[in-house]
Amino acid sequence: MEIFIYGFINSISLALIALGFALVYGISRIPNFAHGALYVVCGFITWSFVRSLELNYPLSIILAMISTGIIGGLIYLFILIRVRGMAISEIIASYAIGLAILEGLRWRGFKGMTYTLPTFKEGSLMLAGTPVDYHRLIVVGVGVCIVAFLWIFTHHTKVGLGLRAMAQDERAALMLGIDSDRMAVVAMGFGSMLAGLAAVLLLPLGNIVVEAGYNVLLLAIAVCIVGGLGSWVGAVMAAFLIGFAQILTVVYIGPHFQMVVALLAIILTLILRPSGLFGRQKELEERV
Amino acid sequence: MKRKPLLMVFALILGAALFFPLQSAFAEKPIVIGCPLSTAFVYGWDAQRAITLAVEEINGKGGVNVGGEKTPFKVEVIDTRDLEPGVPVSEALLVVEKLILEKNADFIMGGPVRSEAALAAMDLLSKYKEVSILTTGVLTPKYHARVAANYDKYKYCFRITGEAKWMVGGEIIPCLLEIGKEYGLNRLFIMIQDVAHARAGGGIIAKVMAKKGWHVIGQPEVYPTGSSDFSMGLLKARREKADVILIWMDMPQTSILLKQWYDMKIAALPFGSIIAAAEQPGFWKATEGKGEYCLANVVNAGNAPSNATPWTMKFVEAYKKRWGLEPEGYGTSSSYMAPYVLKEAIERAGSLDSEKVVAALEKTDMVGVYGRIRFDPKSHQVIPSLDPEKGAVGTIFQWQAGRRVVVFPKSIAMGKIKLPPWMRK
Amino acid sequence: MMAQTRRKERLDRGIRVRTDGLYALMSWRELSYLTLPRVVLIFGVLALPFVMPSMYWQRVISIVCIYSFLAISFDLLAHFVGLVSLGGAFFVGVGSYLAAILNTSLGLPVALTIPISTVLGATICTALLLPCLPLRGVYFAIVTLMYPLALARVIEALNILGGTDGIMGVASFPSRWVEQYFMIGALLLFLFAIRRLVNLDLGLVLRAVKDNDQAVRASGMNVTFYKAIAVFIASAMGCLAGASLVHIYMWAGISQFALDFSILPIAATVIGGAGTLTGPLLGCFILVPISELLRAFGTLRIVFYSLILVGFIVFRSEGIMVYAQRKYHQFERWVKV
Amino acid sequence: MTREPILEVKELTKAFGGIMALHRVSFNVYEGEIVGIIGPNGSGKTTLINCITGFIKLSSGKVLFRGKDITGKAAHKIADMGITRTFQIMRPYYTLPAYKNLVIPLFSPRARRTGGWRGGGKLGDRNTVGIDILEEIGFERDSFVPYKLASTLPTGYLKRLELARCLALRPEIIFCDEVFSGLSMSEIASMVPLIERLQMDGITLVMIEHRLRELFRVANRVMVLNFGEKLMEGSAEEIMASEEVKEAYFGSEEVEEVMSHA
Repeated sequence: MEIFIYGFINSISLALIALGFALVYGISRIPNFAHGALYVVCGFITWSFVRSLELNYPLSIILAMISTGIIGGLIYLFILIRVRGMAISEIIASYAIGLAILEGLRWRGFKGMTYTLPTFKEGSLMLAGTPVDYHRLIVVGVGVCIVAFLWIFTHHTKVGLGLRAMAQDERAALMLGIDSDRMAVVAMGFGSMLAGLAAVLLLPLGNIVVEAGYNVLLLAIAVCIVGGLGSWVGAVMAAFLIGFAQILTVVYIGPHFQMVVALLAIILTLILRPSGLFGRQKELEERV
Repeated sequence: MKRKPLLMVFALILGAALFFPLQSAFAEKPIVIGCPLSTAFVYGWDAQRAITLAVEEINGKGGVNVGGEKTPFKVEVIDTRDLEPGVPVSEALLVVEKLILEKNADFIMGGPVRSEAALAAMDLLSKYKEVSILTTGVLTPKYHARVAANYDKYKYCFRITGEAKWMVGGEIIPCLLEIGKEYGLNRLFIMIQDVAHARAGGGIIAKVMAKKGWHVIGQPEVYPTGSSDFSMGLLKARREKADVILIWMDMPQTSILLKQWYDMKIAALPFGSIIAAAEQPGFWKATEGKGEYCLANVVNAGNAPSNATPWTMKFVEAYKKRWGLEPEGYGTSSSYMAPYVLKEAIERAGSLDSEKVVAALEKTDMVGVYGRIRFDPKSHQVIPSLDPEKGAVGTIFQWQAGRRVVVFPKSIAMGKIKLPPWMRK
Repeated sequence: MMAQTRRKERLDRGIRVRTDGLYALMSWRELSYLTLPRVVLIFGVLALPFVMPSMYWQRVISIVCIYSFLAISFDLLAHFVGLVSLGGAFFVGVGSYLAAILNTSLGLPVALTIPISTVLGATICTALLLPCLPLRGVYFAIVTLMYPLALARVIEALNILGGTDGIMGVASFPSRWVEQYFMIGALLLFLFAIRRLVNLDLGLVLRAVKDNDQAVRASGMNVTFYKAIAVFIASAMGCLAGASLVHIYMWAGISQFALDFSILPIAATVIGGAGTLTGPLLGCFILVPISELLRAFGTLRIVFYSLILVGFIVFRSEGIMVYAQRKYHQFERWVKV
Repeated sequence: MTREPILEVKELTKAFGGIMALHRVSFNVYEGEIVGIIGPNGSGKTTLINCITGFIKLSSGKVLFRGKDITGKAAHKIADMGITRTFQIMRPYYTLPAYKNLVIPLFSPRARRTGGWRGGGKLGDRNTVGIDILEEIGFERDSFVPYKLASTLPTGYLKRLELARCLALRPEIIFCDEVFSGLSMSEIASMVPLIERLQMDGITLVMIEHRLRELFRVANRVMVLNFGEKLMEGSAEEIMASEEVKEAYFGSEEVEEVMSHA
C-alpha cells in the first residue's frame, strides 16, 4: 500500500518537474536546458520574498512564479530567438544560460543548506496505514489540477489551440496568422512558470540548493524523452512510469540504484524507440 | 606592414600569462599559508573563517618568530569547487599546484575538502615536499593509513581533525550504547550516503552494534548523492519499529529526510553520525524546529559551545564576535587550531624548512580548543581520546529547544539526551 | 592629375588567378605566404613550454592540450560527420579508468598504458555508442550527454573500480618535459592527421554522411559503419586525453566523467571557429588560460565562460579562426604600377 | 522476352497507419528492357520504389532479384547487389564539387569489386574515374562544370548527377524516379538518347514518369498504378487504347494530346 501512495506522490512530483520542459519543447521545438536553473531561481526568489521582504507566503509564491515566467520569456526573446531552428546551438545556448544562472546564484551567496521554505500546512495524517504529511497531499492535489487545467487550456481556449497548432506544424500555423515568435515567448514563459510552480511545491520538502538544478534538468529530460519529446500527455504518463519504477527499485533492488533508473530509462528509450511512448517524431520515422 | 592576426592573438595570450604571476612575487616575504577549500560549501567557508580568525589573532600578537625574526602569516584561499557534483578532481589538484607554485605557499592548510581529492593531493604534496595540515572534510582512515604505510613519501601530510575509525569506535558506538542502556533501546536502522567513507563507517557500525546485542534492521540503506526521496526508508524504519535511525550523509537533501521524519512522527531517534545539514546553527530556523531531538556529531569539540578546555568558550565567543554566528561545520575548531599548532612548531623548529617543521610537528603537545593536541609520530593523525586532558575530544550534540546541547562525551557534556515526546514507551 | 604610381595588389592574386582552388606555387614568396600560418602555429605551440613563467603554467599547458584533444574530436564529429556529441566526458572517463587499471593492476609503464588505453578505450566507446548511431540531431546529443552520467552512477552504485574514492597511486610521467612534449606532439600529430583525413576519400564519405545520409545509403554503403569509424577516431582522441590526464594527476575516479570535459571543448570550438580544426585548438588556448586567470574569482569563472559561449552562439560569429583565414587571404601590398 | 525475369515483385502491400499506399502490386521486369510506371499523383509510385529498394519496410509481399529473395533487406545491401535508384527530390552532396560527388559511390564495396563504370575504378584514382563518368552522361569534360560545387549546378545537371551516382556502381537495374520532370524541352531531348544508350549497355531501367510522350517512345512495357493498385500492364499502344487508363487520367489533356498525335 505504501508503495502505491508514495509511488503516486513521486510520480506527480516528476510530472510537475517535467511538464514545463515538455510544454516548451512541444510548442516551440526548443529543448529548454535552462529548465533546472529556472526551477532553482524561482526557489531563491520565493525565499527572498518570504524571508527578507517578509511578504505573506501565497503572495510571494505568485510573484515568484510570475518573475520566473518573465525571466523565461526574456531568455527566449534575447537569446533563443536568434538560434531558433539550429537544434544543437539551442541546446548549448540554453544549457550555458542555465549554467550561468546557477553559478551566478552560487557566486551571489546563495550557498549552504539554510535556505528553506515553510511548508503549506504542518502535520500529517494516516492514509490507509501509512503516514502522509499534508504538504505532500497538497502537492498531489495541485499536480492533478495542473494536468486537468492543461487539458482544458490546450483543448478549449484560443491561445491553447494556437499553441497546439504551432506544435504540430509551425509553418502552417504561421500561414494562418499565428505569430510563432509571440507564441514561443508565451510557451517559454508558461513553461518557466510551471518550473517555478514545481519549485514552489517541492522545495519546502527540503532545502533550496543549487545542485537541485542539475538533478531537476536530468529528471525532466528523462521523463520527456520516455514520454516522447513534444507530447505533454506522454510526459505525464512517463512520469508515472519512472516514478513507480524508482520506488520499486528502492524497495526491491536497493536505494542506491535510484538515480541509475532515470538515466538508463533515457538511454534505453532512445535506442529502442526514439520517439518515446506518444511522440511521433517526423524526422525519425521513415521519410525519404 | 604585414599584419598577422594569428601572431597578434598568440602575443595576447603570452602577455597575459606572463604579467599576472610575476606581479605577486615582489610582495614582502610573509609566511604564506595556502588553503585549497571548497568555499561554496559549509565545510569550506567555515574552515576559511576559522583559519582567518586564528591568523588575525596570531598576527595581532606579533606573528611567528622564525629564528628571532617576527614574520606574519598570509592566507591565500582559492576555491577548489571539489564538493560540487560534475567537477573533476583535477581542478582541486590544479588549485593545490597553483598555491604551491604560483602563490609560493610555504604550507598547505585545510586541504582539499573531498576525500578523493585529499588522497590524490597526497602524491602532489610529497612531490613538492610541502607540509600540509588537513583540518576539514576528509574523514577517511585511508589518509593516515597511507602516511603510516609509506612514511618517508607522505610524511609531509598531517591531519588535525578526527577520522572515521576513531569517531565510530571511540565516540558513536559508546554513545549509542549509552542511549541503549538509558532508555532500553536496541533496534538500529542505518541510512547512509553512497560515498566510500559512509559505506565503510555504516558497515563497521552495523557489525559492531550487532555484536553488542543490538538488533540491526536489514542492510544499511545506501542513498546515492542527490536523491531527494527517503519515504520508503522511513516507512521501513516505522514498520520495523526501529528505535534509533543512524544517518551518515553529508548531502543537503538530509533536511528532506529530517522534515519527513518529523511529519511522520516516527518513533525513532535520528542519530547523525555525519549529517551536514543539521550541524549549522541556521538549521533550526531553516526547519522551523522540525530538527528537534536530532543528534549530530561534529568530530571535534568547540564546534558546539561546551567547556572541554578553558580555550573552547573563548574560541566560540571570538568566532561569534568576528563572524556573527556560532561555529558551524565540523571543520571550524580544527581549522582554528591548525595555525596555532603550525606557529608553535615553526618556533620550535626555528626555520621554515619542511624536514625540520615535520620533526617539530611530530613533537607537538599543546592544550587546544578541543583538548590536548598530539600527533601520532607514525601516521601524523591527531591522537583522539574521550578526556580533554589526554587527547583531542570529539562532540556529539542534540538539538534541544533551538540550541545545540553537547551530550557526549560525558567529560564535556552540557546536558542529557532527550527522546521525542511521541517516543515515550 | 598626377598619374598614380602605386596601387594596392592582393597578396594571393598570383596564386588564386591561376586555378580555382588548386594552388600552383611559382615563387618562394608564394610558398612562404601559404606555409607561414602553419609554421607559426607549430613553432608557437612547440615553444610554449619554454615561454611559460612558472611550473604551474606549464601544467596548465598540458590541461590545455587535453581540452584541445576533446575540442578537435567534437569538431570532427559535429562539423564533418554531423554527429553532435555532448559526451566528451564519456571518452575521457573510459580512457582514464583504462589507463589507471592497466597501470595499477597490470603494472604497465606509462609508455604502454597510454597507447593501449587509447585504442582499447576507443573500441569500448564505439561499441557502447553503436546502438545510438542511427539517432540524429537532438536525440544523439541528449544520449551522449547522458552516457557519462549513467556510467558514473553505475560505478558509484556497484562500488566497482574503487567506487567513489577512485584508483590512486597511478604512475606519473617521467618528467615535466616528457609530459608536455608528449602532449603537444600528439596534439599536433592528430591535428594534421585529421586535416589530411578530411580531404581523403574516406573523409569525403564522412562529409557526405553529414550532407545527405540517404544518398550515401543509396550508393550501397552502410552509413552506420562509417559513423562508427568517425566515432572510433573521435573517441580515440578523447581516450588519449583521459589517459594522459590520469598520468598527470596520478588518480582516476568518477569525477573524470564531469560535465566540464563536455562543455568547455564545445565552447572552445564555437569561439575558435567550428570546422577549421585549428579553430578549436585556438579556442582552448584562449579559454583555458583565461579561466585559470579567473580562478581567484571562484564560480564567477563558469558564469564568465558560459556567457562568452552564449554570446558567440547567439551572435553567430563564425569564430576567430574562420575570420582569421578570411582576413589572411585579403592582405594587400603597395605595388608599383 | 520469355527469359527468366531479373526482378519479380509479388503481392507487395504497404500501409502507413490506416492508409493503404500499395495494395497487392505484382509485376516482373526482364533483363535489358525499360519498364515505365505511370499513374496520377499519390498512386504509390515512389512508395513502390522505396519498398523495393529497401528504404521503407514493406507491410507484406515478396521481392525476388534473379530468384533470390531480397524483401526487407537493408537499403545499402540491395544497392550493393546492383539495384540502384535515383531520388525524386534530387540528393547531391551540395558541399562537394560535381566530380567529388562521384568519389563517394566509387568508394562503395560494389564499386571496388566491379571496378565501377567501364571498369576504371579499380585501377585509376577515383577523381579521374569520376570525371570520366561525368563526361559519359553529358558534363563537358574540359569545361568548368565538373569542378563546380553541386549547389551551383542547374537541375538538368543535377538529374544527370543522380544517374551518374547509379552508374558509378555498375548497376544491373536503375529505378529512375521522374528523371525527366523539371527539365526544359532541350534538356529532355538530350536525355532520351542517354537513356537509350544505357539500355544498349545492358542496364534494365524502371522509369517513373509523368511526361508520357518521351516515356512511350523509350519504354518497352508500361504499368499503370492507381490508388496503390495495379490497373493495367502492357505495351505503350495497349495503354493508350485502354478506357480505364483514360478514366484514371480523366480530364488530363496530356493523354488526349498524345492520343491525337500517336
